[in-house]
Amino acid sequence: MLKTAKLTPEAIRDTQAYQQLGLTADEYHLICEQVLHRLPNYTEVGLFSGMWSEHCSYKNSKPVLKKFWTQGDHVLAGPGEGAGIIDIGDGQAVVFKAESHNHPSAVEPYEGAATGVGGIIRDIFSMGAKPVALLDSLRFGEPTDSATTYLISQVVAGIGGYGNCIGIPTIGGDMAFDACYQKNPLVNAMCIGLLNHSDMQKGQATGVGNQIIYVGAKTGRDGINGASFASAEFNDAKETQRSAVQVGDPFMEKLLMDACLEVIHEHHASLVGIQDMGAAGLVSSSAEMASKAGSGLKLNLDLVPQREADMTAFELMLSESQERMLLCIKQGSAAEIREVFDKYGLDAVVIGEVIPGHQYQLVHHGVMEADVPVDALATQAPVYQREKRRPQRLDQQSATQFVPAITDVTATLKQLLQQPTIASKRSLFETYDSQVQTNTVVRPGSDAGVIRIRQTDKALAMTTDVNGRYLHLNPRVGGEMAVAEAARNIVASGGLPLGITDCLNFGNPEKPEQFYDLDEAAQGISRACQLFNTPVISGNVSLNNESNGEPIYPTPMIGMVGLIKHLRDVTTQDFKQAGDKVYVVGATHADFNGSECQKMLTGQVSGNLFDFDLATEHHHQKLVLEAIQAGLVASAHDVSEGGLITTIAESCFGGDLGVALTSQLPAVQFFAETQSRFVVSVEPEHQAAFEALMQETVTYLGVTTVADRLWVKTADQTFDLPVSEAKKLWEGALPCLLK
Amino acid sequence: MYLAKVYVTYKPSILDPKGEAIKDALHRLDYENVAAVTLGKYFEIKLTPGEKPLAEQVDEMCDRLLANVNMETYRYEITELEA
Amino acid sequence: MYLAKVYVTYKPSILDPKGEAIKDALHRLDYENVAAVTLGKYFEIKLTPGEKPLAEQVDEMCDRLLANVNMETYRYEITELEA
Amino acid sequence: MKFAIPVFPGSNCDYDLLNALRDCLHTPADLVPATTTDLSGYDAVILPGGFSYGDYLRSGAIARFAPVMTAVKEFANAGKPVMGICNGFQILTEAGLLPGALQANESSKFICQVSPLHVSNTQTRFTTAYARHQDIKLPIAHGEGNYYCDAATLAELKAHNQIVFEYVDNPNGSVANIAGIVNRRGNVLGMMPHPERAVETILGSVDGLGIFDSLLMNHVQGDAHVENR
Ligand SMILES: Nc1ncnc2c1ncn2[C@@H]1O[C@H](COP(=O)(O)OP(=O)(O)O)[C@@H](O)[C@H]1O
Ligand SMILES: [Mg+2]
Repeated sequence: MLKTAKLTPEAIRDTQAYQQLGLTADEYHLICEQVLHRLPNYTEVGLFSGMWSEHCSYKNSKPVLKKFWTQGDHVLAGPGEGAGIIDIGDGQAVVFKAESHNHPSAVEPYEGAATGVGGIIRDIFSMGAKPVALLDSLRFGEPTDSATTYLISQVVAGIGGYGNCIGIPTIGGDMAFDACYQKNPLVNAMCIGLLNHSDMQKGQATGVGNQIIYVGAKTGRDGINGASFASAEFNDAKETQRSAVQVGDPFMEKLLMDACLEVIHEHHASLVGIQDMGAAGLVSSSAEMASKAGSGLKLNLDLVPQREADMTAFELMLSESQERMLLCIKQGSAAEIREVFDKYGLDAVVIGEVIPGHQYQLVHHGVMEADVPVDALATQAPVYQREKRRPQRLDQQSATQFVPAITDVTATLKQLLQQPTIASKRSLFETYDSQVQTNTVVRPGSDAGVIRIRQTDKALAMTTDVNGRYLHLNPRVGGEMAVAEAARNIVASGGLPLGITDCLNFGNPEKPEQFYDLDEAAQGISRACQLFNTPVISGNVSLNNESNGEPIYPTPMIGMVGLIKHLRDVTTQDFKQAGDKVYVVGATHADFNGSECQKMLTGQVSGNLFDFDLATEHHHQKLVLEAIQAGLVASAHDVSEGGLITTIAESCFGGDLGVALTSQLPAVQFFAETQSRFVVSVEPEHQAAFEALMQETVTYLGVTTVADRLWVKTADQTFDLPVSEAKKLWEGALPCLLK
Repeated sequence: MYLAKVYVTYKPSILDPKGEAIKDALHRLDYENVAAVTLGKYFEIKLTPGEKPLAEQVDEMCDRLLANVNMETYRYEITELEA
Repeated sequence: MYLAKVYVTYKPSILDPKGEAIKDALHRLDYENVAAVTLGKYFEIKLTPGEKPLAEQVDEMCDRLLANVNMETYRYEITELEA
Repeated sequence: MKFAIPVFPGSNCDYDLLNALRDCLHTPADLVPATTTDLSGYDAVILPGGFSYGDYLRSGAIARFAPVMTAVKEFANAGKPVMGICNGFQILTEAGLLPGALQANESSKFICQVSPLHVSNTQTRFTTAYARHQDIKLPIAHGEGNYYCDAATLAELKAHNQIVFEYVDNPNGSVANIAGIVNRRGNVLGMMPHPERAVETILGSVDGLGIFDSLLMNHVQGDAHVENR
């Protein structure tokens, strides 16, 4: 890196050194001819390579993201800011966003996952919000080889290591296993914060003469040019990518978070803007702050706190050292602000100021190292309308539904409960502190995690969901289903879905087939969001999730937050007492393509995805929420992977209750994954009112019992086994695989 | 029986927050003369000769499991233990 | 400038779960000849001479901070670094 | 009765404890910074759980040297009640106010779950509100909660009835299932479980109230009658 730093502008042009940094020839020429009207020097090329990477500019995904539905009268800030904000009344708002750290986690699973959590937390408190909860959404290969089990244990340890230490409860998430993720795991983290409207912050640098303050950890050579690394695809041969490892320091971040929130709360008048340093570090935070405000900016890099000697301007600007923030403060208030950070033992250094005009200028060792239009960096990256072609895999599928032939459904159920994707994740999520801050009302293990909002009667429900198998079979409908499932989880917990964030984990957008998946999925997500009135308020794109040319399943993780209006509405999935009436909401069909059952029995996921109707889904959700709010529901659990029988079994496990149920359905259909369904239990005294409300959407199945027996008589066979045995299999499967 | 002593440390450019925290603590304890602290891992592995030469084997263990070569370096010494 | 290398390990009577886990992992990687693994901490401390003799100072640091003598033991070596 | 809650850099259960004392026990409590050297004016000190200084070396190893710990030692030596929860327990052992040490969990993983406990000594000023041999459930959340002491120390602990809480199904490998102990004099309690997380029905349990209630009751009645004999 040092050697190339000495390249002259002409040498960069002649040797095409810009390509190593991730700029194409076209992009380079655009910079020379239309932006600068001269040749850029090495530092400037670096700035553009970071800012024009997919990670910062969304150059490949912008046309897709435009399709998202982002409206809604309760949205206070949508995509574009550090995180989205939704009003929840009483002068309060909820702030949330998700971020992927897939590539770093593949290289260094503990630190990759940990710094992913650290990054998303900074996004939340930079908006002025207090982070109150974390969720994590993970995808791994089959946990059958030691490399994968090691990866899993390290990623989980990294997430816990950061969240536990900083003191934010991790209250939910999801985890699934498929071979396509073996070399390219997905590690997505979501953070939720609470905000008083009056504390709302913007990442902006306005007012000529106002000062730019750098706070937090010193800058080192870690993760240099990580943004373009994150945007690159994986290849066994490309060992050089491996320099981008960052180490998380949750202790530092805890101090940084507390100090920043103190400045926001108590020095409001002196603070102009605040932004985290994430991808493309110092350049991206500073250029975005200036560009958003229409300002110019000048930084003196000699003043940047440095961990290592002899760092070049290029390295200082593109380092992705963690636990750093950038503030813009009123002229003359530096001493006041520094005093706050001093108290926490943190560096807080004025490194520059807002200048007239619209140039972005960097001075290092007395030399002007860069002088470029700020908007060229921040907003004028080229946008690519990628070619879209329907993948062959979608046309070569069987149009009929796979129907399993099962002679002993009880045996099949036992096997199903031990599939890694179905089995209990308790042994993993129990390594997360889910209770710190003492607001957690529903811990991991039910449909959604729930935290109460102090001093009110309200609570927030939150979940992450997506089933990549469905999208593999039909990206658009699979996208709709991802939102639908998230909403179903919120509703089952007693919440009204408010909005979503997402991580769009896809393959290489330059391949038309993979771009098709991305574009279709986004349209499906958007349509569902519009219908459910859950705008997309933030998100993140992770492309090039491939290893050796093979993409992952299209996996747009949906993170959803819902509002529970009264604490009494909080509902969990566990049956509560013997004698309650058990119902299934929604009809069940022979829907098996893409199901866990199909994968388990055939070893693959194939065929046309089964039908799905968003309107039916929405109708069922509205009814279930109404029933919960009317106090008619003892437990509610959404039906998803593993079908009706899995949902029933899981509802038994929490309270160690049994069931005696009968159904007209053929037994195999208890494994079908038809959408829009819930399993609900109702106290006998509410039976009549419940049935009157739900009408023909529900089917009565039977009652809960004290017996240790899961007994379900169907049109042909009977499921019959001790609940304790089923629970043992379900709880034991993952610990056994990961031992 | 042989004893392999393995030392795993961060590569020089990698942030070592643990070392920093310990250095700060030492300064607060008035050891002002401490200029730098790094915290690494120290393994003692007892092993019997296998098919491959021991050094080769230990090297391999470090590469595969004990260190993450993306961020750490390692060194080791092997000595024979008296029976 | 001097370099103190400090090794902190569990006392023999103390169970070392991480060492055990690593041993198991090495066995799964087919290093069947590994008989025992312990995991300790390895500090590298750069320091300039202070008022007290360096060895005394390093000993004190270990006693007070770097090791918990209820469950750990330590040893160290001090060498002079070339300028 | 007024409580002091020392806050170390990186502490993260400080507010949980403050909220529990103020909102649920309705008793005055202050967060005091680690630089505090004067604890006069307080009737009890509780070191909160979570982390301190990142706990990158050993849990509690760095916090024990914070200036406030000198004051805590004096406070304890004067016979006034001092309690450490989780990280607070770790700090108390590192500081030598309680015997033994807290090692990494046997699983070498962090564990967050609800743990059934046995109140083995209801004669301390921290536990008189519990019934004799009462079984309670409290949340635990720690990576280094595996209590260790040598055989002689364990014999001492037993001989002087210093084991206050025992795990019913030992989650972390602690010697003699120890979840909490008092010092010989009975005025310093260290425990890994989090009573401050179990003071409201909405959070799942109120079994932690007994500890705070005991402290409040015994403060009113005078502590002498519960000094360990
Ligand atoms: N990675 C994870 N982190 C935290 N909690 C998790 C994780 N994976 C699963 N869980 C928890 O396990 C429970 C079951 O998860 P899941 O099967 O995904 O539920 P659902 O299908 O209803 O969305 C949920 O409470 C969820 O929050
Ligand atoms: Mg669910």
